[in-house]
Amino acid sequence: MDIKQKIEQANEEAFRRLCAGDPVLVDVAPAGEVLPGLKGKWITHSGPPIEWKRMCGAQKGALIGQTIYEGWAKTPDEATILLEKGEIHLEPNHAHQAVGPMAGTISPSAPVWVIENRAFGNRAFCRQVEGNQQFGDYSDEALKGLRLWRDVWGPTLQKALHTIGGLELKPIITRALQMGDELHNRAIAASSLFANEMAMAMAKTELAKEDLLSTLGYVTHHDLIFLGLSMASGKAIADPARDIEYSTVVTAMCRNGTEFGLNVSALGNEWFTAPAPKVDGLYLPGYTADVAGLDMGDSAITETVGWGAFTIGGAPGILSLVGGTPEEALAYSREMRKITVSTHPTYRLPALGFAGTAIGIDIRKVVQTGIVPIIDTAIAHKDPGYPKIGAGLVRAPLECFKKALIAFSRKYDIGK
Amino acid sequence: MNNSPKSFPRFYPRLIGSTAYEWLSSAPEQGKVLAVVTNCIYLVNSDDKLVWLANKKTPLHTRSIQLAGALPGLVPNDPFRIEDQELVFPNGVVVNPKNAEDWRPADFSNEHLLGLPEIYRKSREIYSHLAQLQPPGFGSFITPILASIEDEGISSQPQFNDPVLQFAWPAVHSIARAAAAQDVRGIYARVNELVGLGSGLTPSGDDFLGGLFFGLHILNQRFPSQFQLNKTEISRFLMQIRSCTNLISGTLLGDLAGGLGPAPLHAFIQNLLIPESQESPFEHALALAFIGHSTGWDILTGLLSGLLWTRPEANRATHGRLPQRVLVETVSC
Amino acid sequence: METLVSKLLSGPVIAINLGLKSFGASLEQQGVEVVQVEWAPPAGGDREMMDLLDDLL
Amino acid sequence: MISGFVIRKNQYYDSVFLMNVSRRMSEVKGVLQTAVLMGSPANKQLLLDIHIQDDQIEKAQPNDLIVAVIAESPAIVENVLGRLNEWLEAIQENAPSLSVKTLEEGLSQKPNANLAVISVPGEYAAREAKKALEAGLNVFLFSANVSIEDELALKQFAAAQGLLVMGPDCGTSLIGGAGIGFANSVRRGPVGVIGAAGTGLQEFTSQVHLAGSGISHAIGTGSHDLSEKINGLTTLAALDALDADQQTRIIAIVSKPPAASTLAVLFERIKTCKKPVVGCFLGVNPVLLNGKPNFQPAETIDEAVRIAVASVNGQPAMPTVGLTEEDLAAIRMEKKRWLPEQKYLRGILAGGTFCYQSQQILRKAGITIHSNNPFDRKYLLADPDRSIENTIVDMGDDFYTIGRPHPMIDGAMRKRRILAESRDPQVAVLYLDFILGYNASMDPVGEMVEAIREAKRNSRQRGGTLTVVTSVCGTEADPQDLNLQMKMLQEAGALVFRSNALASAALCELLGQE
Repeated sequence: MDIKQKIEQANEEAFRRLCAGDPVLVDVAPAGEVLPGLKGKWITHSGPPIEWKRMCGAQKGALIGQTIYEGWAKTPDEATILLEKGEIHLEPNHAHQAVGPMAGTISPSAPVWVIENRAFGNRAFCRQVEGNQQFGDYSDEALKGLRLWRDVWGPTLQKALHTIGGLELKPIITRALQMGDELHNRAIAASSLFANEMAMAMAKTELAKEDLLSTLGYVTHHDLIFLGLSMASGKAIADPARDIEYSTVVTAMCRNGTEFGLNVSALGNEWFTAPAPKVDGLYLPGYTADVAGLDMGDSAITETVGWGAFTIGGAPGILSLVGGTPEEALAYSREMRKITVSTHPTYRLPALGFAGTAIGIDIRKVVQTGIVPIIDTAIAHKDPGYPKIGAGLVRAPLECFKKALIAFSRKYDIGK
Repeated sequence: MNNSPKSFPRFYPRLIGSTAYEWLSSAPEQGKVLAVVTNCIYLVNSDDKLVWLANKKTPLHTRSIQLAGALPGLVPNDPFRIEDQELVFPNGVVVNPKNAEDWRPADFSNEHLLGLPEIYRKSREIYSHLAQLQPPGFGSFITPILASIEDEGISSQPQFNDPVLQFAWPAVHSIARAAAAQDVRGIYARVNELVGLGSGLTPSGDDFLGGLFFGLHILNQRFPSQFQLNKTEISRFLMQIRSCTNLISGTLLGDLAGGLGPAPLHAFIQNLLIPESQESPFEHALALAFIGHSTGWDILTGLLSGLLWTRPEANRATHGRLPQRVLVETVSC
Repeated sequence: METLVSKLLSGPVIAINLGLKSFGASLEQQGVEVVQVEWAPPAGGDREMMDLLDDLL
Repeated sequence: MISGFVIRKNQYYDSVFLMNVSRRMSEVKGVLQTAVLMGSPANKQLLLDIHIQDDQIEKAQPNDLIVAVIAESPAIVENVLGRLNEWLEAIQENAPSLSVKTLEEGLSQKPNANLAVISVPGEYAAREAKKALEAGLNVFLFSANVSIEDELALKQFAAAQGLLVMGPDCGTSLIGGAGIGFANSVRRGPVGVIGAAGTGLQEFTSQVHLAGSGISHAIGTGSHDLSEKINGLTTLAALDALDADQQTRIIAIVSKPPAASTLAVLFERIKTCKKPVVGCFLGVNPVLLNGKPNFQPAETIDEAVRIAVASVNGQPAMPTVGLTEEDLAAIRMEKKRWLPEQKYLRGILAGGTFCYQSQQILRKAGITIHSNNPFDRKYLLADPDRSIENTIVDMGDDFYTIGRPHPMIDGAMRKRRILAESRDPQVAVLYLDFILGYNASMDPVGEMVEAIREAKRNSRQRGGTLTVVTSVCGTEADPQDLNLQMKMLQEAGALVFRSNALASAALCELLGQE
């Protein structure tokens, strides 16, 4: 068998594993109890590894907020000093089977969604999705949501989940994709389907009425609540595709606001990075592109498993958020088929004539065609202390894919 | 490229529909360009006979002359003449069919067919899938039609935002119920209300009726013993509606009623009627659905109404008399 | 013996056109089936990448 | 609630477009309802139902377009209907069609494809051609600047796979009636032809058509195929293919001089051909071509055509069709009007083969020709832009075409040269070729005719006359209108010939001593 055949076979296997993924929400539990390999004072963050000094404003802001939230510091200045001194251990989410939106910070007391991929038995975690602290806002107001999540919403959802013994997400995801979600910037259908399920679960659970009402209000009014679940599902689906010898399939894409990074199956946990790109998008009133930070967050895990901008053609509703026309959206979704191993047999889109979503990004095809994955995403401020300022579309930098291809050829002694 | 009028190229079509072929080979004739739309140029000769030049984005039809590439630059009212089977326009455009193949819908008259109850079941299944795609135009009627035919007692009075749909629904509803009751008079009672109704080049009403009569025509042709259709009544109806809609839409409607339509429609009906087709009828229905703005959907919905005729007797009895509305016998136009 | 050349000659020609659009257009004008490839240098013209891809894809 | 409407008599638009217009109208603030309908009775009833009523609407016909708006104020109605033209006339926005970017994708769209037509920049061309061959496609390789090593590798690979590589540097082929690259629209028929030069093939196929016969296939080989290094790999493959082809009854070869070793290989193969072979190897000493088994030599393309057509018709070749009495009379007239100092020919040609064939014919008549592509290195122009005595320039040469359009596509360069030559009082004859067909200029004569008139005027102002000889290569089925092209030349006072060989014969008459 020549190298090309070996690659094809390995990619088929990666594709099979990606498609077989069967995410089930099994728990909502404090990160300190479930994230593997961490102890003491730690915070994990989005994107490839990065030290405090090189972090972007929003990520710094989020870390400051997370430090105050944990009670390790009282003021932003105190928090900054701790972080600068390296007294808090910083690690990327991806190193601990976790993902987080935008700055993506997770700390020990923060509950995370716990997803189990029933097809392979692996677990993945994601923090709650909100619109303030994860964008770098560390004001007391911004931290309120984190505290409520820790003290009320998280524990309530946990109890309800235990009552029903977990929740299968594949049916929700399949339906939501047909209802116009792309599960990255638009998760409104999935969120309400999820809310339906959880409302019933909570009703079946013995709960203080106050907690029930508060959590019910949270779950039923949070259009993006499912993003945390789709991200954790994405991570749980993508991880089994790691470490397949000869496979050129991408197993993670993420950004920390400074760098864009990706992993490739055959190349294990090695990060291939390039400067994070600027997002092309629409801004909330009062903000412009001049104050925008660069691309940030682990949420590109959704594109890695074929959702997000890869299925934007089926989610025209998203366009009012990120700009563009329905025709362009369809064209994006079709274009992505040119760089993936194949299309998903189950996740199908009515708008594309029930064709499956493109899945299994192949770095060879990306470099060959120059077509890089498209990602739809939110935009954070370039400085710490602000909430979400906009949303838009961004392309992964080609450079990472080239670097990965070179590393691949070295590993297998190709060329020269 | 130089734009001087003397330098227009010749066009060599690849496929020519059988009707268009006859049109080209008939005695020397002349005519004019009737309309130029995105993927199609409609030509009409002195007898008001219609054919069109189309590119590959337009589905095949026995009236189409399919060019492999871009359409020539013609504008409405450009005259043409036919010389030695070549279409010659005064600005130098020449369409030369010398190497073209003749196209007509595939013949499946020798194929073994499903029984009517199976056809009914299969149609319902496909159409309930189709309805989930939130079809535009008369396609919005698929769900209420299916609901009102099978679920007894539900008096369907759905509301539509589009005034055209709101206006059309009572007639469509009544026609569908009449078809399901195998009541041919009931069908005719209200077709006049739909002729020429709706927006666009081929009004939705015409496409709906086209689909309806196409379905009836095919059923009559393939199940002559179980299904009688009075041909003269249909042709009388066609004569009557000629002046109630535009030439293009009226011609297409007439063709459909005679069992000729766009290629995906033929593929769809064929795969629907035969027991084990290689191809899924659903795929062909989708191909049909994407014709024009809502044209494909309108035809599909009309066809559904026609196919309701295959509903087994057992399900039919309870309907009894249909609500008769005032007959719109003739339309003043 | 039936070779790929003789199959071409017995026709019809079905072409993939890489490069000048007018070549594809003139074939279409003659009724030939053509796919127009909007060709751009692979890997953005990056020699090293092109060589790698030749081995890998 | 205010309503308004506009009626367009006898106007058809497609529905998708009308829906778009309707959507845009309804997006205007204050618009409550819109309708874009044909004036059928049912639609008029509908409008009545939504309270849009008017005599004009009642009179509207099913072929008329009615655009109606209901809005909150008269100003809005007026504004929306006022912008209708703009919307109706807007070029329809096409959904971005997803373009195919690689050969592989093209193949996935047409898995039954059998030919790749490649005209990408030379440095990438071999790579694409290799991929195409690996995928089982025959290749037409227009791209030039492919290294001879790459060419050899491609052709050897193709030979092993039973595939054909036409090119690199191949301008013309006709496969089963389909003209590829620069090709003329010719009748199908029994004559197969192989050629290393594009214009040579165009001339041959057009002449066969003109003679009433037709072409089975014309296979271009690219300009280096008969070099020593390539040794005729494509020519041999084409010979095999045409020999096996049912429709082909005679095979012609048109070429500039092959390498001596290659010519020997060719004759070896021709010997075993089941079909007769006629060859026109321009510039090869006829002695080398005589007496070869199964091979009839021809001195000119026209002669090769005559032999081929006669052979398939089962007749002996007709004697050379020369200039007619009429032609000769016209030539005498022209010569009479020259001033004593007018004695030279300037040929400004687009076709490389024509430049070569004219030189051959004129040399045989004892006339020396200078050229940028001369028969004999002795007569090489030091500066291609400066003519010497009798000169024929190949304006399709790299010198002129690197970074600029070929004169077959754009006449601008030739125009300037014609005018420059016309200012030389010693010039008596101007010779121009015009090549029609696919991908050539859509109006080659139209581009040049003003320059021809001005050149003649320049000469007249000096009291002489400039004789303009032209040859037109093409057929009446070409995308350009052949008859009109010839008529424009005649009206400009040019002598018009249907082949380069005939025009060259006229040049001999014009320049020869009485």
